Amino acid sequence: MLLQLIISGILLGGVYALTSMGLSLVFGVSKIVNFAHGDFVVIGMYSALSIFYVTGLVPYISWIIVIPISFGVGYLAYQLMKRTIGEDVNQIFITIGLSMIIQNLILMLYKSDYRAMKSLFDSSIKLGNVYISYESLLAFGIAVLVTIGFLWFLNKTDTGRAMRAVSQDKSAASLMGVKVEKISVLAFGLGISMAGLAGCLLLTMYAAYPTAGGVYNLLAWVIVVLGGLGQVGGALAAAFIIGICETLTGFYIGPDFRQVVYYLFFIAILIIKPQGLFSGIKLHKKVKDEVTE
Amino acid sequence: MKLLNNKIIRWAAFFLVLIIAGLVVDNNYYLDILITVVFYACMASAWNIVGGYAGQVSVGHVAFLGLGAYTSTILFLKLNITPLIGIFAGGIMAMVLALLIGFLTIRLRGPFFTLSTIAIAEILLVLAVRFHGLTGGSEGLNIPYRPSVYNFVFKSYFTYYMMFILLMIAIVAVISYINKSRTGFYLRAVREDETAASSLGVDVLRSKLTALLVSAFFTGVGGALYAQYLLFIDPHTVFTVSFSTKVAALSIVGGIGTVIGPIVGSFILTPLEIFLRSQLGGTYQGLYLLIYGVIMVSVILIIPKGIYGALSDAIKRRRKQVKNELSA
Amino acid sequence: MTIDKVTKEFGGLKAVNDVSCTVKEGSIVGLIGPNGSGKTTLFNVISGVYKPTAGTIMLDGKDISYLSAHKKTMMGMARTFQVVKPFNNISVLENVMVGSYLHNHSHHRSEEFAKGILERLEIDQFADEYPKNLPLAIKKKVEIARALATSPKILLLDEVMGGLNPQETDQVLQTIVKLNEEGMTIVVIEHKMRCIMAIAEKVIVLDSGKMIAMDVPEVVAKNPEVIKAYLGDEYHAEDK
Amino acid sequence: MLKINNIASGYGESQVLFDVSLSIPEGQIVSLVGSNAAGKTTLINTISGLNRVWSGSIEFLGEDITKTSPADRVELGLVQTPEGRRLFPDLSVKDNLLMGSYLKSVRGKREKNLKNAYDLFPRLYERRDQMAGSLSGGEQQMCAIARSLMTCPKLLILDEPSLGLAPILIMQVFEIIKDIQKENVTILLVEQNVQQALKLADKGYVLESGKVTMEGTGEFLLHDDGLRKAYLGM
Repeated sequence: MLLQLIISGILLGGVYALTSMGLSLVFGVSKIVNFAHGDFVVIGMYSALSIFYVTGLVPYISWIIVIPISFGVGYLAYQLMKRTIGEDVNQIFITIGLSMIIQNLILMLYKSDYRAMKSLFDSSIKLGNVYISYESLLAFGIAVLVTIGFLWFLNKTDTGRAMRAVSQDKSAASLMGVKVEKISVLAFGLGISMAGLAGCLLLTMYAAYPTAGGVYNLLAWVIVVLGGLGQVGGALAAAFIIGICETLTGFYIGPDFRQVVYYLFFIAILIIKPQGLFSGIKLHKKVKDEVTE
Repeated sequence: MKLLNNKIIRWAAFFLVLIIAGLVVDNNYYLDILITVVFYACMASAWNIVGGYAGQVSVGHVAFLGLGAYTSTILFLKLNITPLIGIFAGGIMAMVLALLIGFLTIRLRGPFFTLSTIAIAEILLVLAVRFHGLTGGSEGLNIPYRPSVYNFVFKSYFTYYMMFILLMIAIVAVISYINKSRTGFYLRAVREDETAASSLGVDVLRSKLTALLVSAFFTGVGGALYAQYLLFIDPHTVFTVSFSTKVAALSIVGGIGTVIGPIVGSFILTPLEIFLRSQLGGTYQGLYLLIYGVIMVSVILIIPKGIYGALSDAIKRRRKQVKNELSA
Repeated sequence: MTIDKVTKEFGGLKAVNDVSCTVKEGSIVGLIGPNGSGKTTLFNVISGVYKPTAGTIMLDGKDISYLSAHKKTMMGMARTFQVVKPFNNISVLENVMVGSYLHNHSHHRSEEFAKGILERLEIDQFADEYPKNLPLAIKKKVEIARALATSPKILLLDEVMGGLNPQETDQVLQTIVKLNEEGMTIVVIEHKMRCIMAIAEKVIVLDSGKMIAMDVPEVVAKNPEVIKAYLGDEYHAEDK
Repeated sequence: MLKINNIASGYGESQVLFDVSLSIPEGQIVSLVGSNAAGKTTLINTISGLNRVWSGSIEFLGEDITKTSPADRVELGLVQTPEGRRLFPDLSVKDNLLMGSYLKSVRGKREKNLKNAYDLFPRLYERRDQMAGSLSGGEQQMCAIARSLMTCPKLLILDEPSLGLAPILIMQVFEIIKDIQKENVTILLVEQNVQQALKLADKGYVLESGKVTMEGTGEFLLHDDGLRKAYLGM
């Protein structure tokens, strides 16, 4: 049973990794403290749901459509928020406001019911004692594929490299000819796209409901903090830890405690090792260029 | 001194008008609206002490509210201790929680403090559902309707109304006092620039902690009073994070970091909410919170200082202009 | 105040390297050095913004090396910042009152005290203004006033004359001299050599985190190592 | 090549530059010296567009660039190696260099430029996969200069390249600057190391309290007493 849980946890973690990488991008490159990240995940879920209702396309296919939708949503959200860049407190409030808007818009459109996709597959893969559902395997596969693609983009392309450069030093990047604003929007759009994709894939495992954003928001932050801000590798490892943590507590303690355990985990990390488990940037440090001469 | 007197008189007049309004109305439907408005004004003002003055944005304030409500209710139902005491016990329990949160997380930079407050509220929510032996689980707890002073249950809505007015007077008095005191100066300094503040002898952590404690106490007391008024509590009303965001929204819309701002916010938004809910509630679930969100986002983008902040700035500018014209 | 072998490292880089010096009570000491030589870092270590990596700082015979900034202020050390950090959304008077509350617990007394300081620095006419609306010279004075309001025994001034025009500079210079005459010990970081030469009893020169000279101004100005640090090597030699 | 006409500029409300004019002829090394806080960094940040011009104008290759964005100035061939090196610390040395050829117009020459950079600084080739933040001060300076060269600059502004370097490394850096000039790159050198900077320069400017107080050939300035005064207040 333990092995079963760990494997399910890893499969879940793959999808969570997408969410947190998106958040990391938004925070690191666009410098936006996004407290509505989970709601963008939920937008992804409901987009996939709507596509299914209208066209019958399942999430394994519709993610290709969900990504551009999410990118568009991200683009609009960025336009709204860009004026608050550099003001932490206003960013917190504006993203909380946005989260209220998204949650209640969904509530109005879809009511508060839990909506889940029916399983497409009636069997699952059996490996020894371990059962793996096709759903989670497929979702994991897509997540891994996109993650690899994203890492390739970040490391091997000029735009990806520029994103990393902007996250480290905006004005030095502009001295290289980088149009910082453009990169910033692009990173935000991509970050939200990844959240949307994650939502789309999550729909194959969990039901969607309007206020689920709160859970996914905290989840994404927990992973990012756990992994060390801006550390992609760390975030991946953290996502798997959280995924396993969730399946284990869900089974041994009770499903309602799934989140409590990683909230506790989160608070503990913030206190004990604020730079995250896998090093990185300190949580106390201000991201700010001081003008000195 | 003259100015201070002036201010006291102005506040006295304001509360008098509120009380008279309550007496005149004499209709439970409208009294309920008044009570709700005053209750939210209290909660927003209490939140403002830490969110506005100290610049520490908590979105988990509902934890204090819920803890206050549960403490007084459980004390009454299980041990038959009068809510008169329970209300203060609720406030004190909230302070204890604040102390714990403070010690653990107040060093954290803005967004991370905010996240940890959300996490704590969520944890309490789950715990409240889980320990149903004590809390009644998701079904919640009912306070029997047996009006008496000992039970702190009253027939007349006006009595409750007066309770909330008293709470508001207490909060306004404390905030006004803090505002003029050393702590108030220190809090504002901390909000503006922590490094500079500490170089002037301000103990940054202690100042923030003080703000959190005071704020938690009033929120806890408010929660306990609210439970007495509703005669019912359940985890999803008193531990839900959206309550905190609503309270924060009131302060922001009214004017963050001012005494009057949160009150202005509540007097504008709460009736609007009640109206919208009664008009559209059934058909468009969530519309009122949607409007809240839109108002909050627009205020931050258009008038970051909030309605009161923008107004008082305009008045100041006007006065200066007049003064300049006079001297010229 | 005595600084003994103070070192501050940032990720292996020694921003301040083994600096020792004594600041006599009632004196004015100048701290100079090229860009990036570690002056401000040294100030930050002394005033408690950073903790030293090694070494000790003594004030009045007490070890204050690891005290936090606000405790050092309580013990009589105040400072200003190179990039001014006024509290922008409260009035000038209230800015200064944050400082004066340290030793005056009642509102009335700290207000009086703060007003006195504003008058002394001749900025009392700005008492009700918000710093963000004021010119830099006034902001710098507000910052000095705020530090003075904590009734310090030793005052650390980080480039208070930077960005000021000659008249404003002279005003600030006079203020510093006056404060010193009243018995206050003052340490000044300054780029304008003219100012340092005019007021400092002793000058400490930092270069790449190391102290390369400490003496009276006239001697320091002729010190070949100092000239080298400022003008580049060989200058002195070739000049002859 | 670059002409600055009576510009004023500063940070926030504090004016740092007052009516500064200078011109940089093509192919020369021009040194800008002046004591701390004289406004040198402000001046070159204004030239590269990081800082807004309050009044006056900047012309580059005959074109008015007063309002051009920093990124577009790079595209025109006006490149700054900022003070304190400003590398991307968590990017590898190679990635830092590749950032230098971010612009589409120079991407074609990327391989060639990279090879040139490694030829000029063999040390960087050895360390190409290391994070830039882990390099020593001298290596970082080399990396910063190499990164700027990757942009195929026509005018290269070097801000305090000798800052924080050991004397032997300073000599090396100045040698490299000479080499760069031979490649037909015009150089504006901002230095505290007056002696070296003026020796190297075809032309020099002395900036004092935000104003140009002296200009002339490097040789002329080197032997002027006024310069000493500007520096040491004697």
